[in-house]
Amino acid sequence: MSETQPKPLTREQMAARLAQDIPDGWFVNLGIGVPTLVSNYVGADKEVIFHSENGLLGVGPAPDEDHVEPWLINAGKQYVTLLPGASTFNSAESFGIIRGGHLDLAVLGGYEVAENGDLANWSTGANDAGPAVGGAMDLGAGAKQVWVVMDHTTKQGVSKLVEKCTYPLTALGSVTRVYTNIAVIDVTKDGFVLREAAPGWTFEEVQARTGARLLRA
Amino acid sequence: MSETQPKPLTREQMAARLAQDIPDGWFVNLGIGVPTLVSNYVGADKEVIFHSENGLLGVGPAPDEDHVEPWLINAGKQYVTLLPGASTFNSAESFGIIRGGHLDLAVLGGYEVAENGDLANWSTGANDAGPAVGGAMDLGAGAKQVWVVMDHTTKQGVSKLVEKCTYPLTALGSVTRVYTNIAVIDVTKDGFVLREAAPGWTFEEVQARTGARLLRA
Amino acid sequence: MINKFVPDMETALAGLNDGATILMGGFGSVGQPVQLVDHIADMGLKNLTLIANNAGAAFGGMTKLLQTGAIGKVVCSYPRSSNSTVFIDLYREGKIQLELVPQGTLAERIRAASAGIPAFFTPTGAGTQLGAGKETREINGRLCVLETAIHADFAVLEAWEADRWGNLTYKLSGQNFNPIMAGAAAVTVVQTQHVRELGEIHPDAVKTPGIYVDRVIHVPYGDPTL
Amino acid sequence: MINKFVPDMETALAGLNDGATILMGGFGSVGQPVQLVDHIADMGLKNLTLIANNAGAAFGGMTKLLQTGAIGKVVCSYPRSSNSTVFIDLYREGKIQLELVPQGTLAERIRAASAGIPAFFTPTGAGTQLGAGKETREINGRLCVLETAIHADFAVLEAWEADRWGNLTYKLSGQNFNPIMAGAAAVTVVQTQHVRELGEIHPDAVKTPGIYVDRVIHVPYGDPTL
Repeated sequence: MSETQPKPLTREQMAARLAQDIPDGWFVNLGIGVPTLVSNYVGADKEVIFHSENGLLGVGPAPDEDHVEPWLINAGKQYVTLLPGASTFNSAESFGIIRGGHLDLAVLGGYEVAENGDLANWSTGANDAGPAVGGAMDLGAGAKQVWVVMDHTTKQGVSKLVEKCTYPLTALGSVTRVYTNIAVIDVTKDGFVLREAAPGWTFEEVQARTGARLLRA
Repeated sequence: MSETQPKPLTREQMAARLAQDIPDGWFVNLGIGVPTLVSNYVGADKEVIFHSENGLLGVGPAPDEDHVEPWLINAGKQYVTLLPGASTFNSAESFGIIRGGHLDLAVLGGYEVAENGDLANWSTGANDAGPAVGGAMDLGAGAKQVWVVMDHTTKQGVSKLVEKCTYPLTALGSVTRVYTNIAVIDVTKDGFVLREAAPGWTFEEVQARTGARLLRA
Repeated sequence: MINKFVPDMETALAGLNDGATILMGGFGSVGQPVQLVDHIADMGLKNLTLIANNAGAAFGGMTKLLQTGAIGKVVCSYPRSSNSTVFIDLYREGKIQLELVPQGTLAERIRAASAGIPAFFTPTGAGTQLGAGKETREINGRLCVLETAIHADFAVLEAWEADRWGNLTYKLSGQNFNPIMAGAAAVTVVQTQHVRELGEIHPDAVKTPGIYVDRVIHVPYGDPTL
Repeated sequence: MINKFVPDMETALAGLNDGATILMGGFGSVGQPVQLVDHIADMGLKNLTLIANNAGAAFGGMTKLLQTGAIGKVVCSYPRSSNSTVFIDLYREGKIQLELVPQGTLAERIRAASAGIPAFFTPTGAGTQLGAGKETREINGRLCVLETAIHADFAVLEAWEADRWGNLTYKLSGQNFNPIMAGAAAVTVVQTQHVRELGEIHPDAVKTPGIYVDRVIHVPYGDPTL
């Protein structure tokens, strides 16, 4: 990479960029990691309702230390608050909400996204890792929109946007958009379409780091 | 029938006889008609909890006119009360209770009961009658015990206990006991077993009015 | 900002067209969206499919709706009624189709639609006329039939309380089919007895989370009558 | 008279034997039957199958239970934990079997057991390793897998309130898997923070009707810790 290479976005910048695109009034589930940061960047002008798999709708910001409610955690097992209008329910109802297509959006992390929308984000396939899946497969299969937020490449420079996933799949053909540290990419029936490059990045630079054909919007 | 023929039981007597056999602590659903009368005869020494398909557990007696709660009806669309300890729930949960085998007992009316436990109680097969099934098939298939309370024969003297049902079936092999106006009959893997004849009735008299072989207990 | 309250019946039922399938809450007279049904009867629609537990009763505009000829088909468990022969008459005259479904299977098929379960096996109805023609399978020694989810275009429901996010509560036996129908239709419309501010309904008291609800109209008509 | 309260842990868990399958409520530390799990760890049992959302965490006697070697198999969606490596170590050493189930499929399979649904189709997991070997079918254009009900010998749960009929409430995120596990086991045992007189819990506030519950023990241990 040349010295003039523009900087990729930070985790916070990726989350903020994604948050811009969430419309007022959407019901959204945020996965663990960078997706969780998204809630910090939804503007006060929008009412976005966050769902947590363990049975909450209307999740608010983390409490300060003096106002922790010990009976209130999110799916990431962190203390949270509830906004006025929140509701609680059991795990079957919570996943009925997910599986039944009632969530407008699930924001998930990813190991790989394929140009047909396949998602791999739960297992690297290593046998001894102690696998865990949580709600990833349900969210991947159930939400109306699945947006993945992840680095564009691995630390080794290998693209995480691919023609075909090599890691075990989470869900088939469900990803509709990918927010990376260098681009926003739509997943269409024709494949990956560059919706927006990060500031300073060109189509060619993004294509060079993408493991599948990139179309212009 | 001879002049010395003993009287068959009344509807109230049938209901009272059945009520004697309900153990303390059972959860019970009562069908429409004679089954509904059963609740009047469960002794005060027993705590029997009544379920109603429309989403009630812990149904109490009918209210007097001055204490009607208009938002509280049973599956027969009659005003009811709730006992302390009652609960309400939606129709899917209510039938989860039924289908999941959580009711100790369903008491149903019957057109016919076969010696293998098949029940016919929802349709006489007439095409123009405007059929209706309600919760009968779910109750027939779901409760741990299904007791049928009905007259032993039709008004024309035809036995309602049969080798094989001729009316459309409600549920397969689910009836465990039949309370009629002349007998209490268990349905076993060997067929009908006379548990008890009504006062004054003999085994032979009951057998003569039963359309299948009757075994002695 | 989310505000699911609508000002009038026209807005509440906008988009309901000829040929639509409609889920209607209520068991007997309790929890039935009386005024919504009444308005549907006035819309002059044709060839509707009505999915509800009871279809024959004389209350809540149902008789009017049936008499207008708007309903081509009824899916229900118990169309009979002691106080109305309208449905039976139309059925006998061949003017209305009937799909009879065991009540628990009806509830579970509707709940399945809301919960994203396309099909399930149940022992209810296996070996009976109402299971005839359905795929069967013996599971754990019991004969079962395969039943499919019932989706609809509209669900019309009645709640006891609602807030602007669409969170709902119900009163006593007013719950019945209402919570499971919310979310089983493309558009879920609720008439509510009471309007609550956001936060007035405790999170643990919400029976239907607002995510299932599209439109709410305030209809404080009072107590149902048998 | 119905009185589901039991005086001690021995009575609460009587009949729990080697080889049993156990449903355990809770999500993370909240709503987990901490003291019941702790007592099970002391019972010296073998070859248990534990079905729970989380199995790897360090709280609530789970570590002790795993370390005793009582658990032969875990069925769960998320065995990993940031504060415990006990499960992972046992799994890597081949001392414990793992059946990994997507969380929503786990919840629905347990709910199906309680509701008498022996099997259902779901798109979750179709075409993935966790759907491998399962019957598949395309329904409405989507690939689905057939999933079966998960029944167990015992369910151990935590409630916020309970009365002598076994009616239960839960607090906030303490609900999670508890209500759906009640009724999915031959014996359902509940530890409750609070005891209520019959009628103190409003009928509309009951989350788990007592019909699903067999035994209740009062364990007012206070707030959970992360």
